[in-house]
Amino acid sequence: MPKFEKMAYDSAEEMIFGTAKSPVQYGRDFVVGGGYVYPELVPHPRPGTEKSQKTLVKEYEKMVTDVLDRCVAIGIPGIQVELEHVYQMTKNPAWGGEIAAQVKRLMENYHRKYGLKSAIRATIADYRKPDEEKVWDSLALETMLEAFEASAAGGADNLSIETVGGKEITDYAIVRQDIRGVVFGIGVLGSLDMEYTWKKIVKIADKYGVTPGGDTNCAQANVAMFMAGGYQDRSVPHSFAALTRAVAAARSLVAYEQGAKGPTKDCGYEDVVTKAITGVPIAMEGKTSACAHSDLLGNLVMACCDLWSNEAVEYHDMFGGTTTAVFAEILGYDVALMNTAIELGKARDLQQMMVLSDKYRDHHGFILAPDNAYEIGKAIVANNGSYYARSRAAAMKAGELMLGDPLLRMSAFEKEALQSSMAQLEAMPENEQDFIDNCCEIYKKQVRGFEPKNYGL
Amino acid sequence: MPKFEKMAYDSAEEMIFGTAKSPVQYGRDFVVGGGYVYPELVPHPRPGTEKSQKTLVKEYEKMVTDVLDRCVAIGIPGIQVELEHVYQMTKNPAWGGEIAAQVKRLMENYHRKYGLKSAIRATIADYRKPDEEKVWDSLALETMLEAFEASAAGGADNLSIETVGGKEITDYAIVRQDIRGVVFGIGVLGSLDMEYTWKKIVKIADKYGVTPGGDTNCAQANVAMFMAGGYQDRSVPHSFAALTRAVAAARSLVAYEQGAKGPTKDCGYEDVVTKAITGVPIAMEGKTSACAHSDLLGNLVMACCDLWSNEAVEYHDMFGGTTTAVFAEILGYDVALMNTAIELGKARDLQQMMVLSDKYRDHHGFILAPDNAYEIGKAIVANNGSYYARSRAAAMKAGELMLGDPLLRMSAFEKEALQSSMAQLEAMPENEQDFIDNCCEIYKKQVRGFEPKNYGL
Amino acid sequence: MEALAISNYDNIFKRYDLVSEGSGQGIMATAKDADLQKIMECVIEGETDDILGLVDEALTKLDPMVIINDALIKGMNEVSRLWDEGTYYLPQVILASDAMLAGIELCEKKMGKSMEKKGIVVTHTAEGDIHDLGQKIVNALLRANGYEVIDLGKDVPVDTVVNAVKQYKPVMVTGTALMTTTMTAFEKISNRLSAAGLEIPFVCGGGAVSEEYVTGYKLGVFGKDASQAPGMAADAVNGGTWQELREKYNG
Amino acid sequence: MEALAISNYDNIFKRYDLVSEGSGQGIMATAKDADLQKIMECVIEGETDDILGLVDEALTKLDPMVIINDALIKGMNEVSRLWDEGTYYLPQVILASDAMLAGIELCEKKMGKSMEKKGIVVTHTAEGDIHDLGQKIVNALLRANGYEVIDLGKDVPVDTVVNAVKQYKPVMVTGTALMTTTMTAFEKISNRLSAAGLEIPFVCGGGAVSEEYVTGYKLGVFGKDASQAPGMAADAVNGGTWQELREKYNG
Ligand SMILES: [Zn+2]
Ligand SMILES: [Zn+2]
Ligand SMILES: [Zn+2]
Repeated sequence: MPKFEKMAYDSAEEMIFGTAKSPVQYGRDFVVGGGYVYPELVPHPRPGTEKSQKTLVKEYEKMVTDVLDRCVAIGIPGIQVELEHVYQMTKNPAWGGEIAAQVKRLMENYHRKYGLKSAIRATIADYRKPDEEKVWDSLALETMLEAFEASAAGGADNLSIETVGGKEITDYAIVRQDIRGVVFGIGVLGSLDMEYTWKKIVKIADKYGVTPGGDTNCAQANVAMFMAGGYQDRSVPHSFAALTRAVAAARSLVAYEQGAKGPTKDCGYEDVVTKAITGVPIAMEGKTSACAHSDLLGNLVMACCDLWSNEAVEYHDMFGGTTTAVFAEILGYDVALMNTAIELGKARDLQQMMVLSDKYRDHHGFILAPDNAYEIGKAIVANNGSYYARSRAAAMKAGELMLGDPLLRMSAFEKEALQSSMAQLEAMPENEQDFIDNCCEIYKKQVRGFEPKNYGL
Repeated sequence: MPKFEKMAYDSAEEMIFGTAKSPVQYGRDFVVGGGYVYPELVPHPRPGTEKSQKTLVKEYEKMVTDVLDRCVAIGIPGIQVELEHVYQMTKNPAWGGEIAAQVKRLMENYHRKYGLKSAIRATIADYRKPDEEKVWDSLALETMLEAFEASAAGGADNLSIETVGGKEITDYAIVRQDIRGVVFGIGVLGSLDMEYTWKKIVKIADKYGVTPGGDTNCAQANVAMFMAGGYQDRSVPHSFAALTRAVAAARSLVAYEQGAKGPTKDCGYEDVVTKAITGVPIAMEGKTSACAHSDLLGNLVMACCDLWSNEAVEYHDMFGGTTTAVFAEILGYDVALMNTAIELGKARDLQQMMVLSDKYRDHHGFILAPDNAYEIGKAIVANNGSYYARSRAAAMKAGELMLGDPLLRMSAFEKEALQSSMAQLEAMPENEQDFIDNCCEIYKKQVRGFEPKNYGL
Repeated sequence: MEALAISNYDNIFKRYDLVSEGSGQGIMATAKDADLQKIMECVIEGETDDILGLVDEALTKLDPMVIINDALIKGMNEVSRLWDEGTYYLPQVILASDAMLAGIELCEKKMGKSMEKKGIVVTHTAEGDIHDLGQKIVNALLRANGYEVIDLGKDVPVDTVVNAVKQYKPVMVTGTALMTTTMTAFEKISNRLSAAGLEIPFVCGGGAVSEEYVTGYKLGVFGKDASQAPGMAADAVNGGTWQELREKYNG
Repeated sequence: MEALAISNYDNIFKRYDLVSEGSGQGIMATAKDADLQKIMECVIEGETDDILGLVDEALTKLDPMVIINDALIKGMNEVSRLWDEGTYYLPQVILASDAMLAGIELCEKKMGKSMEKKGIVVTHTAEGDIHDLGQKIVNALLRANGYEVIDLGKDVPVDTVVNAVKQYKPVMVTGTALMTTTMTAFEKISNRLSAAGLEIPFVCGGGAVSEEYVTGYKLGVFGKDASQAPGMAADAVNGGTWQELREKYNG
């Protein structure tokens, strides 16, 4: 059941990068949301290094050493490293644990020698298959929880995940421009799954005295956004992807309702709404994560970030050093610019530049501009009767905002897609149970493997 | 002989990114320094593709297509692509010419179809060997001039180069912390060589109706800066590298005295001084060129740029697309932030953030902060009696500024290195001929292959 | 409020999506008679619900193969054209495919046999990867274009893929992977297939998979986009070797 | 003025160069007598001018090999230690090397023969690359550490390198390149040397050269920094194979 009833911030204008209502402290002198922004660097191992624990630990050791060396070379005051599990690190919990331990040893060295502030986020891979197994009672889930334990024991400061509940429905719905399926898959099933899994994650975090971080709708809203792609892509309408994002905001909230403290996951583009509602610090990624994917809101997403990330960069050589060092440097300077603005008392000016760079570039940036994101947050907390109600309200608010601002130009096709989705949203039942019954009937027929019982329905 | 007698700008406060006193227009609706900043993307071919004209043209075609596609995908209004010649493109002038022609064809397509503004810079490789051949009368120089012609004929809009005159002396001097050798190698020999070669380059540009761009002291001042490296490197003192940069500012000016119009070359960190004196638009590189090298002034160098570059990125795949597309995207967003600040009337605020991010991070950023760079420019024009006099004056002013600002903290070693160089600078003769005579005697003994006659001395 | 601070965004970003808008010609195809026209329109509009009744009705008057060829496939071809010209987005294609396949299923029931397929393609998502949306799109597009798809699903071991190729003798096999650390299975599959003399095009793509990697092993053809799959299958049916496909689609 | 706008830079950048400052112990070596001490100090201070007179003077009293070992090399060793501990920068090392080599030359003249070198190393900069500063530093550091350097210079064709290895029988050969499009010559050299059975370590580095590339061909050992050259040469003299050097310095 939803818990948040009001906004953490009194207005959108109050939200700014570097500061969160509820800062988080962990690691080696590392404070997130406490007044300054830090980079979060996400290294990705080269293909082939996943073949054994030894080769993979070695790969992480090299990647992270390069990152810490670059911090010390150019003066970055602190950094978080995300160990975003490749499948093998979660499947073999000891691998992830040993990698966390090794990275912690490295960070302690640099902290002792130079005073470099640092922290580790371990993001466990959710490799459950919702259309093939019981998502709440499977070997995969059991192993994932073991991986959380091993990582926490090893040295992770922050435990995060990208849960996939409801993905069997949204995979079907997104490529069919079916907003009902999106609300059901992300807003209802995704939320229910998060409620179940996050209770367990928070318990593990408490047991080890580490911080439960956050969850992102990577597997669903990001799929819609990446498929929407650039201006010339015609895989998914951009306006439809933006609605999907609004629904994701209602869903990702569940982690914080179950006890997660942030910082949120970098790839949760919906995190600005999360910050507005919960006050937890957020990690974001934008222009400097072009190494991982292209987006149409490269500057705008920085507007309220507390950690600034590259999403993921595979380890390779460039002229200027290895990719992990190169992207640590770029992130480091991005962050230095933000922190300089803070010290100058001009953070709002810089924020305005970031926002207006991309607010009207595309639908996604438009709804995630702090003012619009805040409005979506308000619609969510005002409709907290059910996961369904707030998901639907989020989407309707997003659509309303998009249709209401003439500066957001749309092609005829994009507008039609949006209006058609809005009509469907309006026609949906008020009552959650009615909606669920309706959806179960439809999608049990259309989506192979969908099993309502797996979500307690 | 030096020509510039006064500053193009009345004060440092007048200088800002996106606008130059003397904007340049060329290519497809492309204006540099006319009010907005554009990205300049520099692609580098993969090793192996240099084996034939066909493979290399194909490589450039792919690299540039990816760049133009990314511009159209995310809305970048215009872009310049630098064809920074690998040795083989200059050695075989037809190769460089055909690559320019092919890139022009691509750009014309995108301009016709989407209205994407664009331009081509061809930077010819200076592969003369000053310690082994006559730099003014060699097959290498002849071939280089042919390469300029072929590139201009092929479709380059801007002709640039990184001349190496005096390198035989500076290679010797930089690693011996010998400021006299630096003033002689860069300030005197480098300037004389530029005067000679730039007369010829400007003539070729005029013949083809293209723009003579600029020259950078890459082969000398950048060597010193890159060797100075990060905080932990101990190859060259950072304070000494900064003096080298000041001398380079006096030298690179010669291109514009001989008729070059800019935009200057991206890797000329001294270009901010050039802009202050000449008013030509400048290309700069900083944080987003971490793919090519690390520096300690990633944000500060943006302060007055008109083009914003990645220096060089080798063509490879990343998760987010090929490297050339990825870096076009990051540059594109950096530039969008600057242009948004311009439209908001807040360019000065953003500039201040950029500057204070790095002004006290290291010596190099300190002397290139607009206020200090402007002072160095003033020292240069006030001492325009000879190439020597203005080079020495530039170095002395830089040293004076560094020693005069207590916020620029220095290790004892760095300070000692600076003071020792300052003492040497002060002890140098007033008269250029005396200095030249003195240096010729010393370096003819110490530097194998140095031949004053090659520079008309 | 903020928005009013800027009067002109042209130098910040350019909406290239609006530059080329409206250049398509819209729906152009017409069927031979009113019944076929309505069915065709259902495909073009992606009306999965309505199409069943209309096909049922038409089957009382017309030969099933006529309905398939002159309404269902014709509609799908028009949809492909609309996608190519930029009028349609992928969802319209998927919905059309859903509608067409539903219609064909009815016709086949009437005929008492399946219509002949252009060829067989085996598809899979790499072991360790549970993200199979890319594969599902490939499946839908291949089926929409008349190919039989043997869908091995996600997280598929190397052995399963190799055995399926031996069993079904496809013209082509595809693999998708989201992560580079799972795509390494592709090279193993390639080696096993080559060793077994099964030298068919092995089209690999998805997420982090790169042309550089895929063209580094035998049989590998890099698939940049799911939309290429039907064209590649057509080339394979027409005898195109993996070398020829690689030459055409990569490099 | 701007500067005053910020009172605390700690959250913008951290001056890690000042964190570790002053942790070195400074000059510690002392020589056996006053003459040797003065010569040693010239090396440590990099006084190329003064050293000649002092060595001349000392040669009237002392055995040349004593001067070499107990003053010149001793001073150079101290300089290396000062560099390692972070007190000295590279220029101090180069100037010391200049001074030491000038002193040794005088001593050798007196002895009428060259002092024995630890081993021969062939160095070159790749064909097409005219930037040879990296190589010059390698040369200086190797000579400072007692190796004979065969300096092939810059823009050196593959043949020249292979022939020099055949002729001089070095313990190690080095190559530097600034551009990736010239470093491709390294692989050719490696192949030619291997084919000729000359399996010595081929240390490659500089500019854009990467470990990934260098460890992709036989003999290749990636040199991250010029300062590694003397250590690698020492290992090679002690019989270290290219595989052993690669194992030790790379990966
Ligand atoms: Zn993600
Ligand atoms: Zn991530
Ligand atoms: Zn350069």
